[in-house]
Amino acid sequence: MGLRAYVVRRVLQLIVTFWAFFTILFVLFRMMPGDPTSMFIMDGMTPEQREQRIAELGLNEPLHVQYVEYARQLLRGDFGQSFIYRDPVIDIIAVRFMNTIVLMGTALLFAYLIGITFGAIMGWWRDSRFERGGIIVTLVARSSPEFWVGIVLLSVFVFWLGWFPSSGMRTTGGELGGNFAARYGSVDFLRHLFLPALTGAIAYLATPTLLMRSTMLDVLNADFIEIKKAEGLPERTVLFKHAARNSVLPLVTVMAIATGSAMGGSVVIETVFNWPGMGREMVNAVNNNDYPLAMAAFFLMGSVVIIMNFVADLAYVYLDPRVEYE
Amino acid sequence: MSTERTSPTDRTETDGGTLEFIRSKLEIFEGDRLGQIGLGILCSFILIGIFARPYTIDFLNLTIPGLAPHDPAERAVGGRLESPSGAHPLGTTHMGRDVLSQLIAGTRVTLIVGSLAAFMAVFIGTNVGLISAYFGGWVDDVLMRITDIVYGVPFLPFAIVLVAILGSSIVNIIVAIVLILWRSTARVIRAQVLSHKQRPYVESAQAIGASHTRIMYRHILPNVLPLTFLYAAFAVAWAVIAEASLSFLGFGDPNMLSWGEMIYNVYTANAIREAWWWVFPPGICIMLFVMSVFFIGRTLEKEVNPELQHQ
Amino acid sequence: MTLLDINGLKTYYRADNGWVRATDDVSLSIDRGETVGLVGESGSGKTTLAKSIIRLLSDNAEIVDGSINFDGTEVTELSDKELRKQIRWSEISMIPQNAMNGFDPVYTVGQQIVQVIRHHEDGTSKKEARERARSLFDELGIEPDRVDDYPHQFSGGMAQRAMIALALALSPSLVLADEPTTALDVVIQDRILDTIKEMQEELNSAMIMITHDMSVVSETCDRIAVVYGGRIVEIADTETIITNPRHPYTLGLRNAFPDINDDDQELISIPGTPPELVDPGEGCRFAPRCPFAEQECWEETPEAESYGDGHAVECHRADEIDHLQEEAGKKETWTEQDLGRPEDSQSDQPEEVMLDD
Amino acid sequence: MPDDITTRRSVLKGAGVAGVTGLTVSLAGCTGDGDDSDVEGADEIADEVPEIHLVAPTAGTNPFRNELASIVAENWEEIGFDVDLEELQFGAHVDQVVVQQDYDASLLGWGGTPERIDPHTFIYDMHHSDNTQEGGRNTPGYANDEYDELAELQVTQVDEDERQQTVYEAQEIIAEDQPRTYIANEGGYHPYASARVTDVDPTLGEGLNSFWNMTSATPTDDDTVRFGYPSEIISLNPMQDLATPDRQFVRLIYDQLYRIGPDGFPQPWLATDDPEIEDDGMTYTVEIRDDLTFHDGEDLTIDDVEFTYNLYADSPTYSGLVEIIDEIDTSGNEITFHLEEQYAPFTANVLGQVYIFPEHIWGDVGPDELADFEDENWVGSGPFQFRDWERQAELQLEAFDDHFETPNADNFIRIPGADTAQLVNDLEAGQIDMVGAVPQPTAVDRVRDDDDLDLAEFEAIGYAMIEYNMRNEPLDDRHIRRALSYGVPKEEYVEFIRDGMGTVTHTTISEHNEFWHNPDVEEFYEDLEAARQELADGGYGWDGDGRLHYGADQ
Repeated sequence: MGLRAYVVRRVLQLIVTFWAFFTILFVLFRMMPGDPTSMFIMDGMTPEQREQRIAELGLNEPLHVQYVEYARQLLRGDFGQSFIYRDPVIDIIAVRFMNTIVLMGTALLFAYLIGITFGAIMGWWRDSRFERGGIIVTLVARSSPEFWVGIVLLSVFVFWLGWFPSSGMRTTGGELGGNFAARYGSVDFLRHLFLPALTGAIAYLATPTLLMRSTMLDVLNADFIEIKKAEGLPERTVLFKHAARNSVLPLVTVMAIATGSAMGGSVVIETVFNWPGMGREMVNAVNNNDYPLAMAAFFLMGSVVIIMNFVADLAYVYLDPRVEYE
Repeated sequence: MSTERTSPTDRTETDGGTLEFIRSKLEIFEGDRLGQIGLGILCSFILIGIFARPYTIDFLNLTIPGLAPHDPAERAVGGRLESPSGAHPLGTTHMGRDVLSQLIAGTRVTLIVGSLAAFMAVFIGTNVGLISAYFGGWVDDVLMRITDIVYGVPFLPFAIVLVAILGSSIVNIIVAIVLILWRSTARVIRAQVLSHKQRPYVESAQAIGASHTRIMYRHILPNVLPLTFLYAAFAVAWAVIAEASLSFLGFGDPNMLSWGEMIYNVYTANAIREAWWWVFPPGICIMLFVMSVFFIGRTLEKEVNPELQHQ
Repeated sequence: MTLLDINGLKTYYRADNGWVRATDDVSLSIDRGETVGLVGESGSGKTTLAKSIIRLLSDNAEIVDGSINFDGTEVTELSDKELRKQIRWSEISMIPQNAMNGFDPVYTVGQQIVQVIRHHEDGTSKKEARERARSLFDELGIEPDRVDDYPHQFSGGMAQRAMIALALALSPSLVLADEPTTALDVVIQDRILDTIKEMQEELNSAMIMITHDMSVVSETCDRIAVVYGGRIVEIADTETIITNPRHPYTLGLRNAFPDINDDDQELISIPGTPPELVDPGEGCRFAPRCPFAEQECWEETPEAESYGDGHAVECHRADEIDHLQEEAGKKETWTEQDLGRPEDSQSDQPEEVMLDD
Repeated sequence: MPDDITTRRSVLKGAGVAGVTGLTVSLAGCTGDGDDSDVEGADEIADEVPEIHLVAPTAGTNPFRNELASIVAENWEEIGFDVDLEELQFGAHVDQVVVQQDYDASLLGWGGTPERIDPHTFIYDMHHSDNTQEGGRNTPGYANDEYDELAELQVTQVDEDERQQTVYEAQEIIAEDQPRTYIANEGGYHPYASARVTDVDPTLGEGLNSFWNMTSATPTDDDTVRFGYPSEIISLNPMQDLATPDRQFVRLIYDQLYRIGPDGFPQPWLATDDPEIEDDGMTYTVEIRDDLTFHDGEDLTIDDVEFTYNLYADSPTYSGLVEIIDEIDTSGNEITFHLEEQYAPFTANVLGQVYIFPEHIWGDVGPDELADFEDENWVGSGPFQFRDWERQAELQLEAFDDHFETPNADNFIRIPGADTAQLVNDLEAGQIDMVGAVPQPTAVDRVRDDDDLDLAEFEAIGYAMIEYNMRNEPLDDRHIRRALSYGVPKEEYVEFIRDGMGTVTHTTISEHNEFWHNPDVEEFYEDLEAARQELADGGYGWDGDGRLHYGADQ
């Protein structure tokens, strides 16, 4: 099968996956007890107001009608309107989504950079004290849930040492909005980013490190490593350009999966550090029965993973010349 | 340097006595310090979990005392937020509950969640992988698409929604974990079975007219079983962390205090900074427990396949 | 004109139960342009010997004694950096057994040749290096455009040629060829060997050909060293080794491979396995498998005896050459012997030690 | 002191473990046998009294009430009931209990916003039989004709002393009937940074969330007050459904004719004086100030006021609020409201709740679009004007200098937190200056010990309560409800669980709402003996295991 046919097939699969994912979401959310008016009732919404609001939201329509309507909307790239905020979901969620992506992206980036380097070195110096120590450290990191890491970091760096702010994304009171660079480029932002990103990095460090190490061990057994050494290339070149470069391939697939855990894990990290991200927004939306918002958040998280998987497959083809399109 | 590797063969013939089997399995821990440590920690937790609370055998009118000195839910057995003392070795909570007793009782919840969720997830995952790879074709297509979709579902948000629908009970939490967790086992087992499908022993079994079920479960399964055990170990670790995270977000089973929920309680009581005796023990227990499973997993991994690539 | 002079080389591996003496007191010298074959079974230490020359040893191996003098440079005393810069590839390159595995799969062959040229020759531009790779390909009978192909796109024979191109890219004085043709089928084997010979002569490179295949060395080598149990048990020019060997092991090896001149020859393999090299103790190491072993052989390690014209043999009974040659030709001699020491036959099988070949 | 507290054992936590492991776990000491009681129940017993389905908040939703619920469940089991305790998140809880009415007993709070200092909501809305439909505020389904008459009467009594008398009587009736157990007014502390902010003004029912605090709080170092609250506000559009946190900020930006003062009574705001009320009690005339402008510089005139009241009448969401108004006229700076019938709380509940809109911005908005209308700058006339807002991050307000009551802080920033614990951390780390939520006792102690921080104490008029679903057996029986009320440890709740924050209550009107509170209603303290007596009086009996049964005579 040629590359083109392969890509076409993958795209078709992608579409089916998206459709099924969306359907499951829809069913799941319609099964949730309560409706979006619950949160106003104790604040004085009368029964008449309530019924009127539900009709307004189309929640008294039959389920299949709601399903078709929602599917249509989604095809137009429209996530609908938030039941609670009454704003277009996309307006509410776009900024949250970027905040989450920046946070978790940084965390993953660090996890993978550190993990790949450490894993490669651990594999290279196999059976050394560094490797044995490294494995234990990695396993300890992997055994610590994100919230625990966050709490420990918070206790040490904020409450004990006072080096970092305890929460939020920037010092309050400044100019809001602004372009990407202004939002995410400032020193103030980076100070706020550090601890939550570190928490994520520690939590996601183990997978790339261990996988890198074990594939390194395989690759190092390969003849070409010996040849590269015999060629008189410096150790650094052999380690990073050849051994590590070959070991990194399986990580591409795993990275896509890690994105999934990171998307889910963002809920915890955002809660501990009060990060204005999508994970928390989703939990709020679930609690408020704001289906369009919660579904959009869920859908976006899932989409990132599904697309990352897709990209990983294609990237694999690009990175490993041996792969055949089966 | 070529390392000789025992090539997997049809292991159905190697059925020995169960005891012998276990002993032979335990041998892999020989000379593996980390594995031994892991096994030791895990066994301690299992014992603590089993004897955490008193048992009453009604017809014998006998009560076996539990390890927990107090009822973990009993208020005001000590003062509010007392630091550790002889009476309360790990101090008390903001409601005067005994932290040590909670910790001991929480062990059981961890064990239940870890073992049940892992068992079910690996059971489903192994079957899906086996069926998918063995039959191939549209069966494979459908099952693998489903797996893809599940890979797209982020665990915590999904579990939160599911718990919102079904209510927060330990059973529902396990269901949520299992519904997500089977995916990795399915993929790995599928890959493994695909390679076994080509082996001569499968062909010869087909030649003598063995049924599909027989080939899958009597011939192929025993060969992928070590990998299944490995994934079960990872699944235990994952499930425990998942339960803890869910509890930490406040979606835990209110009637079953787990370690994650203990930390959640410290967190909502806003006592993390003063009550180190309350927040560190459950955190460290989670780490130790998961670590022990990983250590054991590493030992199994060496046994299964030194080249194995896992997540 | 001696290019390489190895003297009393001992390369040992650390193992749980002691030192594995993979190369034990070996001396060997090679002239410029000369081709020397190292012949022996797997685990005899021939590869360790070869790799010791460029110190391409695993972490648990160590050159514990002896000297390796390469063209006036003492290799054992070089720093890692000097070794990489002065010796490896620029002076001594190697051709691995399976060329396909000798290339990094994620780069094109051209990229890998260019990389090594530019690493050793500071002034060479990428373009020049690439041109050189292309012309090397051309000389070796590969379409020059294929420098842009990935290793997996080559056939076995082509990959081996490409490997030769890589090995000769810097016109080294010595090439270590480790079973360069065993992975290939017979027809291609010959062609590759021819190619290697041609190129070698053109560049006037010396070569060490490592193989377990007598027929390969007999075709390509000027001299042959027979390696057993970490020692060179017999060394002589090719003609002598083929026609007039004096060591029983050489005789056995000769039996095990088809003689091109004798179509009716019955192939006889040597029973038993190579010896354990962990602290082997006194006595001839071949004695347990030798049909001619006598009391002396068990008790005393034989010294190398010269039989003129560079022919040296480590055997107590090398003098009884005629008798040995006659007996060795018979199958029964090998099959009907009692393996092991006569009085206390070694009950435990020697542990198989994994060396680097 | 915790040592004074009777120790108890939890049925529930132990039972949960046993349930899953399938092992018989000892529930030592946790039996419900009534052996230690002298109360004799009915001689002959019939069927078991049905299980009581108690719905309570999760620990995350409300840790105090969550804790209370488990004690209540234990107590009830002790007196012979079977209790099925279900813990729910807030939204699901409200939906199941208030909307679906699928519960037997429900532990929930009823908020005490300043509008509710007027007794109308607590007396009429919550207990009149007109409000028992799904989503109605009379969740228990309480229907008592005698009470209904009183609840209707007080609406019409413009004379406050007469009305007070009626409200007193009504409170006595519901105290006897116990459609709810009124547990405690949950006052408490709101922490703030005394080093960074002075002149805080916590008021009844709202603490630091009060309007008066937000205008009086004065930053010491810079010109900004940063206020933390554990959830985000939904909208600043006063025409949307507003939850309490939203209203607390909408009212900073938008003004009303009257505001509920710190004393709980409406005081003139945009109005120059108290309304002139005709003798029939149905005509209210209000004069507005002449120095009013909107944030965009336009004058606020009587036309804007009239426009606003018409807008409310057209609004699908809020027409109910002003439906009592029959007609409006204006003349000069005066506006006159003609009511359809007498409505005593008109000033507090209507004039005090309608936000005045600029006609030049809202004039073209159709009734159905009101709730979705986005005024980018949220132009009102209040003491603060809108500057910028990023949801989940911060809402920025700045002082409106042309207002007749200019606030003390030039900038006011609202920061939504993940939860109260996290906000207290932020307060301690110096990132925020005030927290509008009651922290856990642990944090209260820590704040008290911190030199830079202090606690603002306030009392509440809202209360925590257990509602009984009187549509279901056996809760339709007054004896049962009264017995259950004796099983609620109100003092332990306030003194131990809340560490002294708040006050025990026995009626629907808080003792801090002094004018309307009836101090002489029947009181229900935790008394299991009294509970048994109440059940015995009702004709119930117990079996050998201490389980409550109907009497054979019932």
